[in-house]
Amino acid sequence: MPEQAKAGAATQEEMPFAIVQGVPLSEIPRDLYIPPDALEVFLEAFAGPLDLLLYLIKRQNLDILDIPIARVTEQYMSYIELMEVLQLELAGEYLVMAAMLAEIKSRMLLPRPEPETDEEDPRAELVRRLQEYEIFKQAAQDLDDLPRLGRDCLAAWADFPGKQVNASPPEVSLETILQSFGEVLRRAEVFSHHRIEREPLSVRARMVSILDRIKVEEFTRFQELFVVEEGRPGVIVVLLALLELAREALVEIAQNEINGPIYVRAVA
Amino acid sequence: MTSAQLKNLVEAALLALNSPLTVTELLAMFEDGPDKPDRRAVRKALDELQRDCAGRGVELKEVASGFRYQVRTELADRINRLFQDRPQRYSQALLETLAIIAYRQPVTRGEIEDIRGVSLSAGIVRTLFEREWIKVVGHRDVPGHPELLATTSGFLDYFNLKALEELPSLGEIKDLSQIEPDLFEQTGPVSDAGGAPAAQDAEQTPVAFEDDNVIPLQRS
Amino acid sequence: MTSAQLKNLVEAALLALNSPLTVTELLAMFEDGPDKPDRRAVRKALDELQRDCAGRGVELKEVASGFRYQVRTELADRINRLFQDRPQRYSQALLETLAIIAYRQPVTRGEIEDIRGVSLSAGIVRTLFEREWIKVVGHRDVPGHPELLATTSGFLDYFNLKALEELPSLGEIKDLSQIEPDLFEQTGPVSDAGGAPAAQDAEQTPVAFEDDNVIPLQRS
Repeated sequence: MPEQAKAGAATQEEMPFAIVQGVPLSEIPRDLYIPPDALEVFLEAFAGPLDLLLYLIKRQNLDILDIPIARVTEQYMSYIELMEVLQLELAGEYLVMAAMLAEIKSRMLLPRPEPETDEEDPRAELVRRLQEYEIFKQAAQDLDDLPRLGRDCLAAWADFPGKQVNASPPEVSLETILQSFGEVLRRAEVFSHHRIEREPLSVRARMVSILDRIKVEEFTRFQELFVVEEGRPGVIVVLLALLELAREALVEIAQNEINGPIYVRAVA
Repeated sequence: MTSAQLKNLVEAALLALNSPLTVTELLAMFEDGPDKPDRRAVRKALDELQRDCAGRGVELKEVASGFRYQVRTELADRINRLFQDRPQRYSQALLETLAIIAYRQPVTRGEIEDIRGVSLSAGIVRTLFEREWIKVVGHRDVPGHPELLATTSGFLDYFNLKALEELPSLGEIKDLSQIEPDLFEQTGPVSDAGGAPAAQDAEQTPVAFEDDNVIPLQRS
Repeated sequence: MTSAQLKNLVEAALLALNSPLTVTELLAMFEDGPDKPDRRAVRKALDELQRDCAGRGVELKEVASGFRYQVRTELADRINRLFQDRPQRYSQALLETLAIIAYRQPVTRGEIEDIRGVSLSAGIVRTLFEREWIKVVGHRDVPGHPELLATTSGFLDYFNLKALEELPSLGEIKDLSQIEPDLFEQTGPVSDAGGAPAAQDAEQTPVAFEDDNVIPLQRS
């Protein structure tokens, strides 16, 4: 598209900014202004440095084939600085891209030999990657627009009262369950915020049995929840379970008068 | 909306949901307004659909909780053969979900998702309920009041346990995974950011995901 | 068995199983023998059933792993109102990854990362495996032997496709020889090579980045 390339700033406004459902948009929507506190969300909206770069280029209605490298680099750097000022955690890839842009920019500024030499434009690799990324970004969009099972096409099925075979569901061994959980644990360790701490299981089990017994509509007497026969450890476990349930706001514990009976009920 | 359109919509809704729907429930497809069909129109559509089933392999039946399409039982013998050669097993996702419920109970769906890092499919939870391995024991007092899931005594029975306390402690599980790393690598398609090992598993196990929960073995 | 009976049986089977069935699979309903219908008869029954759907709210569609009944997409919106949980949305990162695998398969994680310019998150790959949309089809013969990922027939089924060829066509990369000289050399008088160009651009283009592009620091 030679005209577009030559056009530069002068005719920039007439060129469509984007084609949305067949309608060319020549103006950037005004609502793109991002309030500062939304910046984090905004940055998360970018799928990576290529996505951000593509956004900077597109919003200026430029063709990928003629990137004004100095300007785009400057804008890109502004984002990076801003992220650093706001102390947002910045994926390393963004910095790698910053370095790449800076390098291209410096190479562009060097006095270049005559055009007939076949030295490649310093932007060539970046342009290739941007184009490739843009193609897949579009493909992802196309994929998202395809009719999808469970959203646009719903599988039709009928009840089958005569179904008999495989009445016995798959068999599972406890070992398999344990292995599965070991797998979850191993994976969870990769993400520190998914830490699963060791917790006495008996308290957890007792929490469930208490929830089974108490009701929302009526209070259950606190004492009834303890089984004296279980001895001291049993009583302590019940107490811990009750406290944990209260901490998780799953039960309500009430006492109407000092030294009066204590009641427990489930939180609705 | 013409009566033909209404009939189509009612048929499609009954077939898509696969749970009985009442006239009132069917009417939830429409916004209030002059275009909303009345109960009589829906009733009439149901009558016609019922008549359309004459001589077909499916029928539209009214049961206690509404209308549903079902396969005629006369055909059961032959159709059951289609289920026959499909030995099944549970998906890794289902097993992990069950394990998390067992060890972290009471726990919400959201918490399970947080731990697994993947959204929880409705099919998995449904299967666990159907097998009567899990139950709802309450609701967490946070927005949305999510259900708290816990294991049942049926779960303990199945795994031959007297009490939850008999489940190995987490520490023991970790030891287990260190002792027999090979075993663990075969349990499913687990991948993690840096790690190559997981990806390999996917190839070894034909972990299908049909119906989200149960896997026909022969189709991989 | 009459052709009407066969047709009824095929319809009932497709509705009973709720997963796509191929002609071969449908034939498993019959014992070998003279009464067993041939593929052509089943195919004909399917054709007729497909025609019977004309003007109805459901259709019989052929996807990658066989035939399935499904609600016409035009009706999905209304019927979705009857479902409690909203259909899931997928992140751009997941869709991009899936698109790269679909169009570039077989492809390694590293190649996906190269195209996207970011490292691939473990959660995305796990989700894709769990959904049964991707599988490992081999290893590239380079150091580390990275796995080669490809899409499954489950992926095609989910997106209502019969074959990969039905995917929307991919854009093309323009020839790099078309690359234009840098814009500042073209626009306006050549400025002194040094520090000025950026400022000059800002002046010329209506889209000054300070206004609506980047949030100026002092405003925050």
